[in-house]
Amino acid sequence: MIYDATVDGHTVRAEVRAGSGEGRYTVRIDGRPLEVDVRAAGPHTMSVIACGHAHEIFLEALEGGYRVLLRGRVLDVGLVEAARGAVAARGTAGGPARVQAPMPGKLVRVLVRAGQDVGAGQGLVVMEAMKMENEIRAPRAGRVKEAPVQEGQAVETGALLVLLE
Amino acid sequence: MIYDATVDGHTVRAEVRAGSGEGRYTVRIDGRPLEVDVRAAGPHTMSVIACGHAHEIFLEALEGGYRVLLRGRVLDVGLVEAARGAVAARGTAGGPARVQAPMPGKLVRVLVRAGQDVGAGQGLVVMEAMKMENEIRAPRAGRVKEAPVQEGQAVETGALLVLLE
Amino acid sequence: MSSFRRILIANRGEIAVRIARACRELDIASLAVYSEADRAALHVRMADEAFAIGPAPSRESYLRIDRILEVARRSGADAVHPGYGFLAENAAFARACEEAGIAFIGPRSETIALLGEKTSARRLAVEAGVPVVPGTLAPLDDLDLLRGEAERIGLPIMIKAAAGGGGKGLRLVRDASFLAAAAARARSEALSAFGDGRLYLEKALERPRHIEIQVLADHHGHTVHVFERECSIQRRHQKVIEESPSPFVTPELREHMGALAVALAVRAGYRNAGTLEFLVDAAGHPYFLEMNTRLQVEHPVTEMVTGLDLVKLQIRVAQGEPLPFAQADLRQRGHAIECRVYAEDPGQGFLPSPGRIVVLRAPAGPGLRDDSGVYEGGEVPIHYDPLISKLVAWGTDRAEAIARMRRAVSEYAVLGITTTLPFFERVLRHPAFLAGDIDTGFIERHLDQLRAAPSDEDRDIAVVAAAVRALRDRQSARAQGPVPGDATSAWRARGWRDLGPVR
Amino acid sequence: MSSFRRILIANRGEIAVRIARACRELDIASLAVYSEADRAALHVRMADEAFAIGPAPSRESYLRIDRILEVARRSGADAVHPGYGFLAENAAFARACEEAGIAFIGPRSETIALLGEKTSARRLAVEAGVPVVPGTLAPLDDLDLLRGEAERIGLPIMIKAAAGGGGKGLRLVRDASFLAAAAARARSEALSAFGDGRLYLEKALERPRHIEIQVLADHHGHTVHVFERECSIQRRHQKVIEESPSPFVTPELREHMGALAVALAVRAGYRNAGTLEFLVDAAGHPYFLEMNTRLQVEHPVTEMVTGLDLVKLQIRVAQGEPLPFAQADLRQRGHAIECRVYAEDPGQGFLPSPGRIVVLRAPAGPGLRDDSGVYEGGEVPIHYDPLISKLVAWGTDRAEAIARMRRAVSEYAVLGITTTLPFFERVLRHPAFLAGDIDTGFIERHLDQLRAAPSDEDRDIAVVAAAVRALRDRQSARAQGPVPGDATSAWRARGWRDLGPVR
Repeated sequence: MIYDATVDGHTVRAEVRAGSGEGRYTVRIDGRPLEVDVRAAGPHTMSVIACGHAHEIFLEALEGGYRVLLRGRVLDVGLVEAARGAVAARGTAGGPARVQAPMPGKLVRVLVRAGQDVGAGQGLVVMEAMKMENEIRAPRAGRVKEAPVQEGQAVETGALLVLLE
Repeated sequence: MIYDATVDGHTVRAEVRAGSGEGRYTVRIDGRPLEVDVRAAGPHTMSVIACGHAHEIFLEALEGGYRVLLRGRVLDVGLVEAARGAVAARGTAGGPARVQAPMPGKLVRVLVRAGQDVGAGQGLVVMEAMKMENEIRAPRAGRVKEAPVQEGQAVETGALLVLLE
Repeated sequence: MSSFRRILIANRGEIAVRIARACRELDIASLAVYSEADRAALHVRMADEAFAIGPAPSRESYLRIDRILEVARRSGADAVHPGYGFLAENAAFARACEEAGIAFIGPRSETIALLGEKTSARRLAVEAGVPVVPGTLAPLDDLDLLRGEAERIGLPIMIKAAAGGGGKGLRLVRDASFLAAAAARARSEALSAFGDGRLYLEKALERPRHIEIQVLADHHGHTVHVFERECSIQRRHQKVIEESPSPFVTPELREHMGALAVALAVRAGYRNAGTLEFLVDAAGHPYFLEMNTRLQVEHPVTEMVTGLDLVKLQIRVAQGEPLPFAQADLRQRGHAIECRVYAEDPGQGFLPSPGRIVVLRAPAGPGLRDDSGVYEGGEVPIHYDPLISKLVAWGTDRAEAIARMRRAVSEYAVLGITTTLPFFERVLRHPAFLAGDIDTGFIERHLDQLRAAPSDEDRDIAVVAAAVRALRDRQSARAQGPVPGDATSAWRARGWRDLGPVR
Repeated sequence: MSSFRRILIANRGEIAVRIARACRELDIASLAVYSEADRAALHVRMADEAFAIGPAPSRESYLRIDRILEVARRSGADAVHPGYGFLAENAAFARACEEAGIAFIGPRSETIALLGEKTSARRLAVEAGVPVVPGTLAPLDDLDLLRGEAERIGLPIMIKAAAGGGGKGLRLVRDASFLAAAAARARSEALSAFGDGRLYLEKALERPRHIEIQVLADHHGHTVHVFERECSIQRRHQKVIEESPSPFVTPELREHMGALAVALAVRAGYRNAGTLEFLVDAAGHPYFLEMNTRLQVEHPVTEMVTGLDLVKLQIRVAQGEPLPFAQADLRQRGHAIECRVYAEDPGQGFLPSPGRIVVLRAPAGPGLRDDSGVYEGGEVPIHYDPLISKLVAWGTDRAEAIARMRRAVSEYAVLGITTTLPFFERVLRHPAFLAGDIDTGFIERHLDQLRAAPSDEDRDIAVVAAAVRALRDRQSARAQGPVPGDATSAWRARGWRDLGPVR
């Protein structure tokens, strides 16, 4: 299989093929071959030995990839089957910025309204979750296109709070 | 469902019925009703609250029942659906006694042969497993009917070592 | 002197588990209470008995004095341990226990009231000769008054909740134009957290250290201090790493602060365990901030350096036993560090990250202690504090404790929710932290360095692991016959938010 | 003085994990070796690097000096840590390391040879003025000679392997008619375990205590003892519970035994960590048994009462560093107890119980340490020692340590294999154990009481849990459509041996 793998903003081509012998694989990362010996140690755990180096890895399936835990370091790896075409461009660069609820909670204050100009870092809404009030701030400067939320409203993770243009 | 449940040599009739409300059950043990609130906390873990008393329970499925771990105490519970008839009589009382391999290992010595009389506790075979030699002894006095094993032979758990009559 | 047979634990999470463990070791029955969201929580599993007290929101369960007392009476509890948070510093709850003839494991209700109102605690300190941070000595309920006092004290200034604690209702103001907004936010948070929106002001010190002194007092007139805890590593005014001894505190300062703490506790007629929080400026001058009239979250660091079990001592003192030691018997041995493992995303300003824990593997081996309130497969509810565990490492010296904690963090695996563990991995390597050069602004100041990028090797191995796993999942999906949609549909577990929609 | 960068761990299981953790804390790369049965073992996951060394049987992997040294050379290891068991007391292995210029973390090969042959160790003790158990001072290879010596010494008698250790090749003989059979069995076991069938004899003392002294010696002429460990609770001549301090040892006896241990270590020119085992009779007279020239399984109890990290000290001493303390600096603090969690069935004479671990939940919280070598979902292979973990509890005194250990055992959940945990639950409640009235015959003497029947409430709750689970399994099986056979077929997991065929 060939995947386009995105991790920490870098996208590489990863070609994975089963080798001879239990748990043996060859993974080419942008052409560089890595011979690895992989053993599952439970539904979310694997032991990977690559060139003698031993890695204890925990994995969680995410939509479109995996979260990989490497001895205290967390890396999210997005995978797209290369056969299906190139990786979609990341949405945040130029276009509108969607500010979404990072967790479920209650909106205690909405600080902006449509049409208003905001600076980077300016507070947009205040959410209460887990007994704390958390201010959600603008990721960049821009004009509020939409703020389709109301004070007192309960929102789920990912709910659109403010659309900046 | 009605089960005949055998634990630590005692057999009781256990009738279990779902009650009203999530996790609520009524279990009658030989007619005595117990109202319990049961919540799974993983594939092998449950929390049982019975009359206010909280029990943290770990379970493992065995053939014909479950092993139940109750705060450091292990109880094996055999279950037979009562609809299928009475509990089978326990085999060890009067008839022949099957002495089986309690673990996989190698037989280093066979100490008895067919026809020989043995006393309770007398050594029958010596097995090597996990780097130790372990003597398997007679559960009761009797005559060796069969000893279908040879020195040097590797055996699996449950293999018949000696049949006493 | 009485001997408790049954203790009701009026709390949840890791601290309820901690108290249940102490009860089991003392052969005292532990009685848990739980909200509807917590029926399958670890603290319910670990207790001897458990009783439902209402719906998920704390106001309808863990903050319901009436319901908890009814359970205590009905179940025949001799005593109540309030833990921290919730009703732990609620004088009305302590009074209700006293009136019901059930021992409250903590100070008397009037002591809680006296010290819980932060401005009366400040006045008491002044009377006891304990220096306080310059600020207001009475609560303010009026914005104009507050503005006037702020001008008098001078910026930067801390706005604090008079009924406060735990970083709630607290705001730092550097610029006068933000004063009104910050005060409004603080009041709203304080009202929501404590049902009391009154505020007070303190001068914000430059790069202060937050150092606290643990005290213990019995009912026989003995009060001792059990040394200091350094709590300067904070985010959003809440502690995340604590240690003891403080790398900053000299034997002389330790003795001085200990004496101040004992003086204030004696003046307050304090009983049971309590903690005096101080800010210490760069010159080593301590200023009393407030007294927490309950067990602290970070009590394990003191336990690991002194060998004491503070929860058992709380119970024994509440039973009327005298403290089994004098000040001169107490010794610090080695060094302990605690990392608070929160269900929070440090990459998003420490926003809470509740959800189901898919993987949980705690570290083990020499010199470690993990006080957890969760389990693999369990849920971290949105309704409560996001602290899931306290990880503590002990070493013969600070360097060994840090090395051990690094090892521990590298072993600690949590997936399904986002935690502060990867953040600790980087704090524990930061040169300023290693040098002990820390103050309450540490995290904010070094935040960029604490978000270090992964190495090339880490990226490679992560890609290898993900690709091999994807191949295997695909193969096992095929082996099980046709799958609706495509192979990747099996991956769906929760939102993939960093990358956005990739297909 | 050199600084190791890479240490090869010539072992597996919990001790390999323990050593890897020490390496990680010292920032030294840990290099694991593994047999074919251990590719997915915990010690491989926890190491920085890992190398295959052969098939499952230890003779073809963990005992292969040539292969292990080849890996050490090829991977650039500076040093080898042998752990305990396998090659840890193999003088040829230590010599091969020395010759390859790779530091062996332990004493010199000639010291291992001198002390490893148990009769030469006994002669050395006699020379050093250390009392030994009456018996033979030379190995015996002839049954007639052995019979004659046994008559001279008098029954009861212990037959021991001259090359022995770990309870292997050891038999107690009370009746002369069993002497020949016991000697034959001991020789066969010794040959299989050590490749050396020579035996020696020791008078069996009446109700002796097994007490050992830990020593540490650097390369600069400093030798200290690190107090005693009480190891009297044994089954099949192998320790299962150890503690420190010993409830039997007075300060005078401690000092006396410590001085004897140091005298013998100095006479042997001992380097690194070692342990002198003594039998102590009811009158308090110690008799030297043997010296173990390596880390002991039970080293954590010493670590918990002294605060030392013995594995790190072993590494530091091997690097040429002087011991960082003198005898007078060492102190015991509180009390520690270790329970060895074995994959064994106490109900069947402690027979090994290998297999897949289905559930593993280790205890946590204050005062505990779990040094485990396994994980949930992992396999305990038939090929090696059945020790899966060492659980250690610390308390301010023996009573608190025992209470904590009881709490810990009640939290420890292992299913899939049978372990010694339920057995410990009962030992820890036995009045003789609580009173400290223990000797090496404790388990045998009290075995019936250590098999206490479950209470009525336990039986009820077990039936309730099993019945509800069966109902739920049945319902979820139905929900997933028709199942081949009947609903109970899903239960099959492994042999149900206690009940026999029930249907």
